[in-house]
Amino acid sequence: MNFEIPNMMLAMPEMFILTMACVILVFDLFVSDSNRILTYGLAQLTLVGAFFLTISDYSSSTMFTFNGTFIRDPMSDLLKVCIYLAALVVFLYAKDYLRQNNIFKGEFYVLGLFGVLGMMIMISAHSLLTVYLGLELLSLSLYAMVALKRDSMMASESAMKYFVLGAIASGMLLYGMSMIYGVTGTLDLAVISQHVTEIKDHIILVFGLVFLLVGVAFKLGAVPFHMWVPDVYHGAPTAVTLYISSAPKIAAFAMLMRLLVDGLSGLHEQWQGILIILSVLSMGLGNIVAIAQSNIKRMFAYSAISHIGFLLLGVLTGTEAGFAASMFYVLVYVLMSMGGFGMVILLSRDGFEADNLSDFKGLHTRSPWYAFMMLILIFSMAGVPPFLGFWAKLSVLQQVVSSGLIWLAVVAVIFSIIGAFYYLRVIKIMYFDEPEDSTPLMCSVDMRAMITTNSILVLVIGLFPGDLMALCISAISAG
Amino acid sequence: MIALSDYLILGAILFSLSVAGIFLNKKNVIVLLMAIELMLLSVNLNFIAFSHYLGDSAGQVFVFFILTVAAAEAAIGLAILVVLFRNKRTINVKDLDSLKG
Amino acid sequence: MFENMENIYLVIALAPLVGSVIAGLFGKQVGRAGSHWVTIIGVAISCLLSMVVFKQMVIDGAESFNGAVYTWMASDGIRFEVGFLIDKLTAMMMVVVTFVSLMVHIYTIGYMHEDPGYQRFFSYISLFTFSMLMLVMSNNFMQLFFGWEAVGLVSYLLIGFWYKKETAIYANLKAFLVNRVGDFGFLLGIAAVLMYFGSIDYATVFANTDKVAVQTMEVIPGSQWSVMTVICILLFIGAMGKSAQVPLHVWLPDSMEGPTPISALIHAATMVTAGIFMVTRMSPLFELSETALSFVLVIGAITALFMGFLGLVQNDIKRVVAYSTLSQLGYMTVALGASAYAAGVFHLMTHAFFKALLFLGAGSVIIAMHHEQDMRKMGGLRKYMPITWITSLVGSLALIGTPGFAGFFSKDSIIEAVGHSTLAGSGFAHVAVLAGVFITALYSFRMYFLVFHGEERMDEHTREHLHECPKVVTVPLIMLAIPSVFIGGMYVGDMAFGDFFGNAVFVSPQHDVLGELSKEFHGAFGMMLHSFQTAPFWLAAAGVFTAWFFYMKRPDIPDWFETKFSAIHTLLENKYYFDRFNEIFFAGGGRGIGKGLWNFGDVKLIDGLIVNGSAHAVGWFSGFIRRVQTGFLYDYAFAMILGLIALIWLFVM
Amino acid sequence: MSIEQILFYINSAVVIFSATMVITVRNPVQAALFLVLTFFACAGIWMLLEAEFLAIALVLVYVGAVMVLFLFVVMMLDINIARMREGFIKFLPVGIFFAVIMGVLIIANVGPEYFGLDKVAEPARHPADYSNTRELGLVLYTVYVYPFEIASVILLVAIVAAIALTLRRRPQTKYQSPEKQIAVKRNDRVRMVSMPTEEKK
Amino acid sequence: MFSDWPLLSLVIWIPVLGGIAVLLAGSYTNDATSRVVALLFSIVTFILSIPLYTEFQTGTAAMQFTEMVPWIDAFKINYHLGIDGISMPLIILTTFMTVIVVIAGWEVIQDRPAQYMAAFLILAGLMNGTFAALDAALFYVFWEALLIPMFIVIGVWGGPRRVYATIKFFLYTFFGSVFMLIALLYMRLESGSFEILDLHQFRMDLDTQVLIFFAFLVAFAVKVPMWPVHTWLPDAHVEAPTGGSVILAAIMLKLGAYGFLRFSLPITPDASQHLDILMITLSLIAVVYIGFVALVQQDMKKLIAYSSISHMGFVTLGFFVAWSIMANTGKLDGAAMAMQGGIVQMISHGFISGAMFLCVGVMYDRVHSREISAYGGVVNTMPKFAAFAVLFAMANAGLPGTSGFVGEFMVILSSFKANFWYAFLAATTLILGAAYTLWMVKRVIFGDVKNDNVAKLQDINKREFLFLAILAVMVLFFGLWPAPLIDVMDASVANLIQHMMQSKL
Repeated sequence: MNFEIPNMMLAMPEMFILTMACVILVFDLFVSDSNRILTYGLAQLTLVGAFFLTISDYSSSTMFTFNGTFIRDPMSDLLKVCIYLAALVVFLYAKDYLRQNNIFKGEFYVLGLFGVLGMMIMISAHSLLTVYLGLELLSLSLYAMVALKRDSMMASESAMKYFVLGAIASGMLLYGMSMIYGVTGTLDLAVISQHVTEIKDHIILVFGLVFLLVGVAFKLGAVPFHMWVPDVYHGAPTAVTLYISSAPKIAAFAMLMRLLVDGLSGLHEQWQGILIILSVLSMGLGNIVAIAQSNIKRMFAYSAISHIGFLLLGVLTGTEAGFAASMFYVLVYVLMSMGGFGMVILLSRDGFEADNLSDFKGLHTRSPWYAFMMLILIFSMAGVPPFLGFWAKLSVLQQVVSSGLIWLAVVAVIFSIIGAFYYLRVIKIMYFDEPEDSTPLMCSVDMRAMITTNSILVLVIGLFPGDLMALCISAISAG
Repeated sequence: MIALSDYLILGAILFSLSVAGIFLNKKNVIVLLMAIELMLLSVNLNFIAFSHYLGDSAGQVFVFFILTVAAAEAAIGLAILVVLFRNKRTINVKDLDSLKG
Repeated sequence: MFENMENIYLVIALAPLVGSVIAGLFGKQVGRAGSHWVTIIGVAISCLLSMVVFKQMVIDGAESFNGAVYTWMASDGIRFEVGFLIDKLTAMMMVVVTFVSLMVHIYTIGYMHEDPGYQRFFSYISLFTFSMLMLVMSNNFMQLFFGWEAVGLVSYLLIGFWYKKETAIYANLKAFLVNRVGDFGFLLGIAAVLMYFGSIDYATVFANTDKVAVQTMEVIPGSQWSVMTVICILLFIGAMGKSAQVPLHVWLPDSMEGPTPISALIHAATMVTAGIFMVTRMSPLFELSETALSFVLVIGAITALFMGFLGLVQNDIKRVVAYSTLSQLGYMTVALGASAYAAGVFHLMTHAFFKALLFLGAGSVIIAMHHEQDMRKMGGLRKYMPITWITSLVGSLALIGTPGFAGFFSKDSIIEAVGHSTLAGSGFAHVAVLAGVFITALYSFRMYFLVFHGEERMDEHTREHLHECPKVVTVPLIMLAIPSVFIGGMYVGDMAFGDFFGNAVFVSPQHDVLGELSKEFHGAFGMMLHSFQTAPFWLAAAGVFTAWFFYMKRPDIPDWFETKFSAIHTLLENKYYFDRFNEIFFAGGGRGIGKGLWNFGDVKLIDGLIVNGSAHAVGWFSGFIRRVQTGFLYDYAFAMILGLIALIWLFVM
Repeated sequence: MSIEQILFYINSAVVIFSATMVITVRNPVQAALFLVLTFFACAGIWMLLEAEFLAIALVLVYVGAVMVLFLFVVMMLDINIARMREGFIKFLPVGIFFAVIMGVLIIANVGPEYFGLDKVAEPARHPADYSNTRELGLVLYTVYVYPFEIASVILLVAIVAAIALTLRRRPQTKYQSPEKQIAVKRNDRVRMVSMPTEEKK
Repeated sequence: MFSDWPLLSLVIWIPVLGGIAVLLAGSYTNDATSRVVALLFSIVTFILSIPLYTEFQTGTAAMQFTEMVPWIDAFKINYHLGIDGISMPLIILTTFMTVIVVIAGWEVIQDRPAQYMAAFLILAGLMNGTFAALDAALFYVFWEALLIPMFIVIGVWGGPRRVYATIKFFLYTFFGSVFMLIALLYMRLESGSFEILDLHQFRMDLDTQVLIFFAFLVAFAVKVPMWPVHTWLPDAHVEAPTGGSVILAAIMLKLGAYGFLRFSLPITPDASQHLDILMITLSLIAVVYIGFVALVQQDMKKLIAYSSISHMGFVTLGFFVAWSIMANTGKLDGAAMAMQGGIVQMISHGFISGAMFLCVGVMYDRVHSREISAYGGVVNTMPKFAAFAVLFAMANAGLPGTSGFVGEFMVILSSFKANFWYAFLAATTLILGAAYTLWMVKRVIFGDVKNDNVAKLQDINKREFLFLAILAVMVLFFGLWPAPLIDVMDASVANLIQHMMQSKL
């Protein structure tokens, strides 16, 4: 293998984030608890900086470097930008919560930024090795973040579960990678892709593929590899749940795309079948079990599972339009999910997690504006037009229908009807029930502005989803 | 003459043992962590075997990184374990059931 | 002055409406006197102009008028118009309606003068007049149906006029519903007309009868029915409802819960005759279906006879008159069935006068008796209220067909006509109408004797206050008594046996019983003379005698009959159990079906099993599946392994 | 049977045996030690596969560092060993059944049918002067510099995470602060309080 | 002067903006101001909708007042609006009823009136959008979106079982519409367009048509509602506040029927023909079965709700009877009348059911009971009200001279041409409709004063008189002269029928 001098410029955002994370790590040591806001500010600046770095060099074509282990294409740039934004919003929402729960520490931001770095690596990975390393970087950061609230029994329990299951999943992923490496003799996804088309007998590849998909499905939280999702969402501090539920989904989607599309598109027929099963199970289980939940974080967890089912619908079509639809879906989902958990954070007060559905009782009476924001988010999640969630569902369904899987579309919509029930229950609790506590919600201005922006975006992009969709399409088709 | 399949079968057995260890172990979290190490070992074995038979060093490089990651993973896993123990005074798998449903 | 007849017709129709609207909506503003004046003036204008029209049509022999007022709607190439067809039949009806209505308006001033709903009442009866005029003046089926339902509405409102009375609001609901059963058939009949004639204008329809007469349709798959028969029977079902023919007669006796003036106006003179009028109007259709005619004949005969029997056992003065009305309507229907349309309409007209008279007379009695209607508490009223007595006697004589009185000519024509009819069922009908004569005389004079003669059975207090009613009551009685006596003799030649109606009524030659009879007709006087040789006269006389004997001479005989033939008596008391049957079978059955469908269909099956059932199933399933999420790590790992195994199994093996 | 095969089978047997023991023994300390044994045997197998560097690394890094860490934690946490493994038996047959199914399924795919000698020939042995370490070293800092850097970040994360999670500043622990000790004034230590004299009753 | 105004956009967005304005007025000023703002916006909307009638070209079936802007290029969805003779009356009905509802809720809603009014304004805009949309996706967006305000209205201002009712309402409707979405997506895929008018021309084989027909059927049948997917309606009506019931009955039900006209019939004519017996059967079941069920209801609103289902049976009967007429008589005479009858019935039912619900609301506001048994002899204390109530009851029973008669009359007349028994069963509504309506009137309005509550009743005030009188005028006007209504739809209906008769196989 000949060595070539890598084009560092392509990895500029990654390097920037890494540098800044280290800077923050050191800087934080010299910051007293009362000035922790500086760490926060620096972390946000880092994200903003990375944002501008990425868009200043927004790629319109596909470029490789680091001997083909690193890819930069429009999809990667778009997803990275979204990840910065998601992380930015997450940090913002998390600030007050962290403070209230005594975990307003530099580590949160350092780990958060390392997580972002991990995601970026996953997104730009073009080798099994970098996929794996990016995934681990992200996962390890997440495990640590979940356990960050050290005195919380639930947090540590969920961290343990997350860790063990995550390790099993990455073990399986690795096993799958080893099989694919064994058959194709390379780790480079482009070469793998080439080999797959040349090899006649796919059975070992499919064997590897199954293991590989287990790992990806775990990361996404698709049934039956979803068991960590409710427990971790529930047990983790809400700020961390917020983090887990947002940007990592984008990264997981990217990983799915890199592995299946960039690497194993020759096995479309097989992975389509697997994804159909995962998708149907996810939509079914997620929507059905969510109904029985009384904890809103758990409910959102199951809701996330069902959304993942929908997300997979687009990918499994194996067409560019399908990928674009899924990409659209995942971005939309992240936006909605952040809003949802943002509301949960908003409702929580010092040391009190407002994560029971009943904590939302009479929100409409207490704070009509927030209730309305939540209403937008919830209806969007349920897929009711004109909110953004509808277009996400529409776009994937359209692709499913286009690829001739009408039965699957029917199954999907039936589950979404079941799903509508528990979303409606949230509305019911907010709007129709009497509040137990009539004090209006108090929160900082930036939080208030962000929540509002978040929800209004769900509405406004819902009214004009064309640009975002076009962006997704162009990102996929240019790559 | 040792066939590639021999190594792979050994890897498979190791993998299955680790899996069995995970879901048959109903007591101790620490054993779970060990089972995970076993699983990674089996993967490593696979990679090295393939690397050898393919005459390609990439597999070994991969193993190198897996070892690194596994070490880091062990560190974090044990750290979480310690946190868990401090909170619950137990690392019994059966006692990790406050989150369910 | 009367050049533009169309405007005259409009005025005739709208004048009562204007009165009604003013009295109804602005009753408070115009006051009690204001409302009776405005309505009476409205109806009086109509009445006068109707007479003018009558004169032009009948006496001057003007061409019949057929024209549209406005297009109600045009759909699918068919124009639905509101318009007038004025011919001799219409003109006659208009006069009858407006005249009786005017009398009733005047009479109401006295009858209702203490009632708090005075203005409302005037508004209603004026509205009724308008509706009835629209009905009779219509030139198409739709407007006919409009009027048909509108008079039903007013009837509903008026029967329930005293809305506090539970019986009244029961009766009005019943009346409306039973009428709706008739309308149900009527509407289907109209639909059939539209389907086969492609129009609902009388003129077009009647012009195309030949084409349709030969057509058949499948109502029950496999059997071809003559279209004309189906249409006629459906239309006649409507007539049965409105004209209270068995078995849709049940509403009429109950309708006596309303104030007496409306019993006279609506439930005796005009509205109930709408069915008769309608069948007459449709004579070009009915003539083409002997089946339908037989049907009409038999239904009419049953009504005429069996409703008469019921009059015998009633003690409520108004109910006796009501059953008498039923019976007389049966006579008219029989006439229609026998194709003696003219005789039927003739009877309609005479009946309108003398029956209104009888009702108003009864009302007068009721006023005097302080709204007591039970004949067993009356008697000897002759002395106290002479005008009422005389006019009632005139009415009764007219009713039983005493030669010379109006009823005689019309009724005798019918009986004769039936006797000459050759249709299936005409034999039965003939016997029935003959027997009916006796019965009619019996119950009429039973009532007469019980009320006006014999011992005074009322209580002291009532007796002391007994006196003749004021002029507003007696004048209409007298005004009605005059035609009750004379109108029969005046018009029998023209109407029953002459060509009074011209083109308005069509009788096919093979059915033309009146035409045959007219050959033997030699003037009204001749007819009277002839009558002494015929059965009806003697039957009537026998009836009067029996009544005198039973109720004046030997009052114990009826009691003896009651105990001896208690079964028959009970049957009659219960009106052949029609009400009971309807109550249980239709009303109860309807509610039962409703409850059943609701409880089992909606609540249990659709909502319970399917809708909430699936919701519960999902909920249960949710609760069940969530238990898979045990919280134990090894179970989670196990699930992952199972998933892995399953995927390998499915996709690799 | 060649010496390689003998070594392979012996090592394999040890690997399987010790791995089984890892997951079945009661005592986590024993389990950890069996894991060490597994690693050693595995390292032997890797030697057979000419991955000397990794074999050494496995022993050094894993046995030397990671396993010690494990033992350290096991000892530190003071786990009640007596209650180990109850409940292990209950679903054992089911568990074993699925574990076996799993193994069979995997072996069916990696067995001789696809990876036998007839499919994949054994490569020629490298000459004696071949350095596995050198070969890895050559690519590690060039071709794989990017993953290498990522790995470094992962380790950094592990450090940060481990510290963040386990480092406790115990509030009740008393630390000395020499500079404060030196700077202390008399008035900081002693406070003169004037009190009224108590009157006798 | 209006011809170059974007009238349709205005009648959609002015109320929506009005809703927002009312919300703002509610939070920054007092309730009284917000009511006035709401009334103002509703009236402005109504006034803006009038030119749709006055400037409407009656002779043509072409879409008028069209507006077309590309909306979402990525999905090829256009913001395409336009109306024909079928949708135009419905839009005016919507704007009209919104004014009524705002007036009706004036003093009655004391709890957060601004939000209440806003919900109805937004609802009105969305409903107008649904009727005016010429792009299927746009239609769907409006169609679904309007569930939200209604959901809130029933849930917040509803009765004791409002949660059950509103969730049932939402899920039922949602259930129906998602299948339509799939059908639309499929056709979008095959035809390459979401334009409704393009879909009208799109050819499909019979099996596909049948599947698509069923997908549409579920959506529209739920909304209409047709038996057996009607059970959400009684619950929703009973629990909804008066305004909610009015809008639900007057307009939302019409959306389903409108869907049949805009989608099912022209897009899948062969399937419609194939399955017309099914549709007729369901319609007749609705008329008869539901008529019986209505008879035994103890709750006035439930009774009216069932009566609505029964009346809507005429609408669907009128729409689907054309092929039977064709088969029976060999001619199309009557098909147009049936369809026009259905549409007239829609409009008329909008007025009448709205009025009936308002009447119940008037009584409910005073006594706080909807049970028939809680009343008796209302006429004694509320004579003016009783007059209106009886008028609307008569209209509900289909009395000639009221608008309730026209549609039923036309449908019965034309269904007779298809089959005697269709007309026979449909005509049973003459009896059943009168029975359940007037029996209720008898028990509630007539009779002696039954209890203290009734004795204490106050007759309607000026505000109540105003909206009841307006509705009474409308009911009588269209009963006495339906021609203006029918003239505007003539060309569109003829065109639709012609479309239905062309096989798309």
